[in-house]
Amino acid sequence: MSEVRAQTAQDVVFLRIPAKAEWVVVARLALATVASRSDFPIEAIEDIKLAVAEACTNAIAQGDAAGQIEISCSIEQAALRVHVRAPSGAVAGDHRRADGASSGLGLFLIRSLMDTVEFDADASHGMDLVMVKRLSN
Amino acid sequence: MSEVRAQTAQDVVFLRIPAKAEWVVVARLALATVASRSDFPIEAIEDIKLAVAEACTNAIAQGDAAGQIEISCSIEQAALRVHVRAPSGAVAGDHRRADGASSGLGLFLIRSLMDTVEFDADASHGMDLVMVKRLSN
Amino acid sequence: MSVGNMDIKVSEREVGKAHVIDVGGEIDVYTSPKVKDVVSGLIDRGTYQLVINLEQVRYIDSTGLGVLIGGLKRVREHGGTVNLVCTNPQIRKIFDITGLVKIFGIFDTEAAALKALS
Amino acid sequence: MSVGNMDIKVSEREVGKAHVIDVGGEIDVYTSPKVKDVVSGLIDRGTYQLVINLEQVRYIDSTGLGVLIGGLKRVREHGGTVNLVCTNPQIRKIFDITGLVKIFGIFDTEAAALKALS
Ligand SMILES: Nc1ncnc2c1ncn2[C@@H]1O[C@H](COP(=O)(O)OP(=O)(O)O)[C@@H](O)[C@H]1O
Ligand SMILES: Nc1ncnc2c1ncn2[C@@H]1O[C@H](COP(=O)(O)OP(=O)(O)O)[C@@H](O)[C@H]1O
Repeated sequence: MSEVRAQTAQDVVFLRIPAKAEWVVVARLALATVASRSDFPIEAIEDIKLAVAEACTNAIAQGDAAGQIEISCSIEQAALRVHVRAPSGAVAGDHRRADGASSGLGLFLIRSLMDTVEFDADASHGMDLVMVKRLSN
Repeated sequence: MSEVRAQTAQDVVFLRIPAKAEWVVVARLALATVASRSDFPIEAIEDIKLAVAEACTNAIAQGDAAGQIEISCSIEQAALRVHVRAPSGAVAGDHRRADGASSGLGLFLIRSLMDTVEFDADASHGMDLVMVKRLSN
Repeated sequence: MSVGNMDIKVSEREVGKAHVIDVGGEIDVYTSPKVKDVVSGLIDRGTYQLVINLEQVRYIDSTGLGVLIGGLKRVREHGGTVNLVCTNPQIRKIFDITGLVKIFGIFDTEAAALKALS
Repeated sequence: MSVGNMDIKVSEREVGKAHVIDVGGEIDVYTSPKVKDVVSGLIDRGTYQLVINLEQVRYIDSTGLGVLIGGLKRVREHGGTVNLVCTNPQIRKIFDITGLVKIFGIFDTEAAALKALS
């Protein structure tokens, strides 16, 4: 039983921060530490840092100030998969801040810095972003 | 409604890491960042870093390698309250490593560095540690 | 593993007809309003020849770039310029990726950035 | 906010009849086995006069202290000594709190730590 678990289990680091500008640094640095422990070179660590921060910034711009941002980082064979979610459960779609429709520059940076990016944002479900950085490139 | 929430809501940063030595650095650094953003002086930040690391090390020594460590950090008026849990759900009490009964030195350091500490460890529930560091001392 | 000083440092000084804004630390969604305050303050007081010295900046995100872009747009309305001093390769890379290298004058030294203003 | 090099550095060198172990970085539950390997290796080869230079160590936890204590216990069985070089106030505080200042010779300079061996 424990052997089966050891084979299938993947290391996952999960972080939840309040959707406020002051806590983005915690996500940025935690992910940088995970990447550093996963043997990513310094340039890739910087890329991951910025991509995670941009995802959080995007969630903050779109979201509800009482909300939370959930970041799940799976450590795979030679890649980090980072899932950033900002559920907009507590606030109805039409109450969201109109000025934060989407940060073109932030998303552009994420797409430039990471190897694959899937982005989904809609008023009823909040933001959902999955991005992968591979070790070899 | 949202005003009531703003009054009662407290900022909480939550982190879950695999109960493995290599990820303790993530907890240590994440908590140091939270403390730094909460205006703790550098010496208190170092104290919090070490106390959180000792709590994780204790959980790893006692626990199940496939387990997780959950760290919840509440940012209060002039204090950080850190709750470290390592549920031992998957492993029966008598399967736990006997050599990790309790790290005297680690717990001693936690008690020395933090202002209040409540520690609870038993075979059926795993480890549960709540510690508070106040801003003014 | 060390936690650096997370507070940003922003200050300004007059150099001839120009103003230099020195920024140090990390420009992110939390700290970029502090940079914006200084940039906007200078422009509000009629200063349109600016050098922003980013040599001590270790990190910049899209909100920080937004502050720089916003400053540039405002000074250009008055025939002014914003030149940047930036040597950090990671930050230069961000200016490259976003194409902002084509919009800002980016220099290795403050002297070169000042000289290019006039 | 910067992420330093998380890999620990441990090396050793002979100085007269003693050996100096240089440690740099952070000694925690993940890295302390690397320190233990070097300390144990020396003791296994019959070296009982040790100076462990912690000047470049920014952080130490109870597992790191355990490695030092374990080394001291082993060399003492052979009439040996472990002296430490430590200037970092945060780390000296940990030695104070735990009472380990009374068990180890702790010195500000390597020269003093070496001199106190004989
Ligand atoms: N590469 C670029 N070159 C010039 N201007 C840009 C560039 N990228 C973004 N901008 C401008 O910077 C400002 C902020 O951009 P962006 O972050 O995409 O929008 P938002 O503020 O809606 O998130 C906008 O005025 C935009 O036109
Ligand atoms: N202040 C101290 N002075 C001397 N020896 C100590 C001190 N604290 C702990 N030790 C010794 O260091 C070793 C490790 O201590 P500790 O971490 O408490 O135990 P454990 O390895 O069970 O977690 C033990 O041999 C203990 O006797």
